[in-house]
Amino acid sequence: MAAEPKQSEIEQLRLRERLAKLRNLPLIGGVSVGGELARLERQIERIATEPSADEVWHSVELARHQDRPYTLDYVERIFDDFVELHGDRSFADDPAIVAGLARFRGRTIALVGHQKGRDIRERTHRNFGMPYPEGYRKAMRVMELADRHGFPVFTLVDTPGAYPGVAAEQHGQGGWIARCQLAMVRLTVPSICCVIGEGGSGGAVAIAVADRVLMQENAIYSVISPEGCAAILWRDASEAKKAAAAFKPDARHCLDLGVIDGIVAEPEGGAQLDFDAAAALLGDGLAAALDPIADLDADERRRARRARFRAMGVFAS
Amino acid sequence: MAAEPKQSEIEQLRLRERLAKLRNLPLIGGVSVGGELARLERQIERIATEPSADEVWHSVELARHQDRPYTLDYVERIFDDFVELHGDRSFADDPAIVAGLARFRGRTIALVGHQKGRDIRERTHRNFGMPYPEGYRKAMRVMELADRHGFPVFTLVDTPGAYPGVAAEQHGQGGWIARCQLAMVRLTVPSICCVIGEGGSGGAVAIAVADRVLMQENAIYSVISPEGCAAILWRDASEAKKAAAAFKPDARHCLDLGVIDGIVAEPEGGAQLDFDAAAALLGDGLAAALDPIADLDADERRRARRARFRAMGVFAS
Amino acid sequence: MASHIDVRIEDRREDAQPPSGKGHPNTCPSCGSHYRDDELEQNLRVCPHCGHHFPVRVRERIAQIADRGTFVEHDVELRSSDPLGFFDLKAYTERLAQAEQDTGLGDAMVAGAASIERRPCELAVMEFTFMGGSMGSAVGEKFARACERAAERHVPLVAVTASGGARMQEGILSLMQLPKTVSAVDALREARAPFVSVMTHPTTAGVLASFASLGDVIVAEPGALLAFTGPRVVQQTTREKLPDDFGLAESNTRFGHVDAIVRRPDLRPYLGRLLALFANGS
Amino acid sequence: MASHIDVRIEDRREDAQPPSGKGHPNTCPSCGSHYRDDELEQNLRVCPHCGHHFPVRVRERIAQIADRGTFVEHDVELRSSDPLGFFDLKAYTERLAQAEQDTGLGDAMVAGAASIERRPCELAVMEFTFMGGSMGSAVGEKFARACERAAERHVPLVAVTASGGARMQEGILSLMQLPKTVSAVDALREARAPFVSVMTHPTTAGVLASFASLGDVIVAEPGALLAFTGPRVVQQTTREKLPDDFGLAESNTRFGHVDAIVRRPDLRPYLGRLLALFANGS
Ligand SMILES: [Zn+2]
Ligand SMILES: [Zn+2]
Repeated sequence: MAAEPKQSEIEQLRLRERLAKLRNLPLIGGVSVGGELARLERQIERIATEPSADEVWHSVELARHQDRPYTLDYVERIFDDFVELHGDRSFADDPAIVAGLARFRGRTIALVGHQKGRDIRERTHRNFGMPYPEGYRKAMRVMELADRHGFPVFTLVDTPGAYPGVAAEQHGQGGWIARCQLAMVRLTVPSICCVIGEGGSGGAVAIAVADRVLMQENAIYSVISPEGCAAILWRDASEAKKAAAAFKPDARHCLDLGVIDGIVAEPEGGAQLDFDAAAALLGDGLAAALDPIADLDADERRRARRARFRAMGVFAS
Repeated sequence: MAAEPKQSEIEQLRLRERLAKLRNLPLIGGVSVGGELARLERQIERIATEPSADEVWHSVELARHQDRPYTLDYVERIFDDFVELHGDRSFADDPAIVAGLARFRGRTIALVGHQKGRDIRERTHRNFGMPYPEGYRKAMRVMELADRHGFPVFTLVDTPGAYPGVAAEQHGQGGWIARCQLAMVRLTVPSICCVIGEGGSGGAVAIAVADRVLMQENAIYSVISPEGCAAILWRDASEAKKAAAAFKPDARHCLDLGVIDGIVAEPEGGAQLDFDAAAALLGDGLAAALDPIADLDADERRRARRARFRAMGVFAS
Repeated sequence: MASHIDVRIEDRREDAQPPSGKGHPNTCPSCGSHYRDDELEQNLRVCPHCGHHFPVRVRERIAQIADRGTFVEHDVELRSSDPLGFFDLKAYTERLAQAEQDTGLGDAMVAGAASIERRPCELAVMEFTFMGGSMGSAVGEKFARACERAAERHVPLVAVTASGGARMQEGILSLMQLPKTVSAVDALREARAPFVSVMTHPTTAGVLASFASLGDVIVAEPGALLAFTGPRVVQQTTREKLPDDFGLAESNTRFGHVDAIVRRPDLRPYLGRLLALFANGS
Repeated sequence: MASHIDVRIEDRREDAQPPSGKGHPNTCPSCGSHYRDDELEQNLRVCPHCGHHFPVRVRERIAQIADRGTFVEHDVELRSSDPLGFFDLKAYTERLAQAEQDTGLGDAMVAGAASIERRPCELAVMEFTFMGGSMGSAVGEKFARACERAAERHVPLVAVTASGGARMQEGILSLMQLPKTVSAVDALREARAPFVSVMTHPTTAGVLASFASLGDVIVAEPGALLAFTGPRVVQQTTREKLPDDFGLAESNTRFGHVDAIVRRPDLRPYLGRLLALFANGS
């Protein structure tokens, strides 16, 4: 909490750090997608340049694209022997969050992720990926199971947010979002989160308190939807694009702000164009994030995780 | 698991052990009720004699007596500064279980107990002391709070049993009774339970997995109600008295079977005749049970508790 | 669905055989198809016509899920005593002897070491026809010892339950089998050994309210009644019309209490997959 | 009851003053009684006629619950930066400056050491009139430091919340104040320091979904709106008629989320009793 350097110095420092990070992210080197290095170099260039308002809005559109791969699309491509676990042991099984055990490159892991629906029927069933308190409880239960057995926890974030409904409120969703975060802070096993689509507010952060937090190139992570922000601050929901440009929910800006640790590249044009390639890149990204922390001392890792989130924010004093 | 001695030897051994226990129970010495030693000696004699079928049935009647003191009657007489805590953080506050923090002879403790109602309205409100899953969750929450802060846990058991209703089943009461027991097994703080009225089956044992388990002289503790047992085995609920004599839910027999660690004396004629005296005896009993284990190593005490319950049962092999 | 739930668990714990007038045990209560015993056995006692899951006796269950020839039973000689000298219309000792004669088992649980799809584990399987699968001191002790062997060998424990609840002929000691088996699971957890609970029809009362609900993973067979209180008592108490699937595995899954319903033919590969996952973790 | 819930939290975070046409701030919205400011202050801003709890500014709140003269403020100079260079209809820096000028506060939380009924503690109190009590980097940091001081001194932390949620002008960093404050509570718990959360009107969104819900004990003022999503948005989404007491402290208590509703005149003795209990434990 020493006095901070001037804003311009910070900017330069950050730019350098960020570029170093980008160059070092093994997934962006992307060997697993078959040596298309030239394309990936272009991608690095693209990501390395501060996005314009149009580019930010393009991310918003891609993050919500109806053909974008969802959690289970990645699960079937990245993991083996997925066994889905159901239910919060109290009240329901929330289909907006999927959870289970699986094998990832030879090691057993626990997976928790939001799940949107592909067609109208599944969308309704999955509540558009908006969890009820039951979903957070299921997530906590499976993470605690993983903790007991030493399985790393992967979480995939893709939700417009917590469900703004009467029963969700009555069943205490505020409290359960808080408790789910606390459960993640306390895990003794390693945890990796990747935002793969919409990282919408409390419903997203509930399962995003991990040792390493990644975002896919075209994912967004934000405290409110662009439309919601526009409605409140501009008093006009149609100003969403302006709002998005102002609060910068794209991966590049989240990396700059120290909120995430790395960006996972997507196939050119977006993950919706090539599920297999997107999954290969995501798999590499998860592995690259997990490997360096997998064998750390559990207490140290936990303390480092807590310190990571303790340090969030920019202020002067 | 060595070969067991013959039944007759066991009987004699048990009788001697039991008498020794009775003589040593400080509460039965009862200094706190003002030196009425002669009466208390008679009481010891009475307890020391194996109860007849009539006496067992008398206990059943007294345990369920409508004027018997309930948990909150004891709380106001035994504890200071009781702060009741409410709610399971999920779904409801179950009035059939009360929980809170209080001061007991200079030390802060957590209290969890079943609560029956005194008049028709309160009885309905308290559901006759029959918990829903919400009640076990509240109990677990307050016990975990106590665990975090090093407060000993007292539980007072007085329930006909878990509530046999549709919602209680749907909300998973079997699982919550199991998890509440597990939470008690895992506590790092000392725990004392006393059955103060009806110790009815799963609803009772859910909060009875303590380091020391006591029963009041006229309390009962049983796997099924006498009426239920009679209906099943005699196919006639009116044979309840016969059933009670056969399955022996009274304190004396529970002590003999090693299920409880001590009997807390009641005022002559039963606790319902003198709440203050009953509370004084119960307070002494709780203190006498807590003091020897309060300062043990937490891990050791936990292991001893687990071993205590691990050892329950009589079998041959 | 409701037609093939036995709503009378509560008053037939001691009856090993279905009451007369209820149809032949090899007649499907759901669709009425009738089978020879070897047909049923070959189909894992699942009705080929409608998928109804018939009850499975303990030895057959073990043969269904354990790798052939790997099961080694433990604690064969373990028996419940009669600590209360319990006598209702018959002496408890007499009932025990009768049950042993009828089933060829010492009590309502068989436990031992086995492997499932080449993964070593401990198995604890309950037998409903032994006094309604009720849990007394012998069942509790067998389960606790199975936990201890699993912890010691650091292998998973797989329990298959079928029980009407605690054995009331052992009085309060039968209730004490709840915290006893819960304590055993706690020790198992401390040793980081996995525990998979397979609930079959019916898993109720004291068994549901103790170890069966504490599996790291809980699976159920289709149509199994999984309830703390059986439908008859709930009905009598509340006077409500119960939902058609009251207490069934399907309803329990909807309410979040069960990880998955696994059909019997899928059970062995499912367990194999789970055990492989657990084996890789540490 | 519903009449005095402000259902418009969502769109007036930035408005410190009640909108015109909504009646004088000293007129009781529940019963219409009107009071002089000193009358209200003397009554702890509770309507003597009907018991309605008026909002309390942070300095007055501290005076109400802390022992006179014991409060020592920390982190007075701490200010939010403007990491995004956020500009909507106005620049964020301008809004911050305006709020500071209006309230005399550096941000929406005041924190420091105090004693309550002679029990030492740390106090963290939110100010709703500072940009709707929204939580940005300054609030998160102040809360985290208050946790750290409480842990270090091994005294309880008492938080009094009033918030419209995260401060969206700080974008994703405002969302990060949720895990930040949750992490701070985890450190507090590790140090075994108690945490009492007092929720006042309104405690919503990001504050409800983080530290406010993690108190060892959670109490609420009567009539306070405690909801993750405010009634207006829920109504728009579900198109249902909301229950009259939707999201109120009373409803939260019924649903098990709050330990007790404590009337303002009882708050100080209640906290004193709790703090004494916590002090005796270790
Ligand atoms: Zn059939
Ligand atoms: Zn008024």
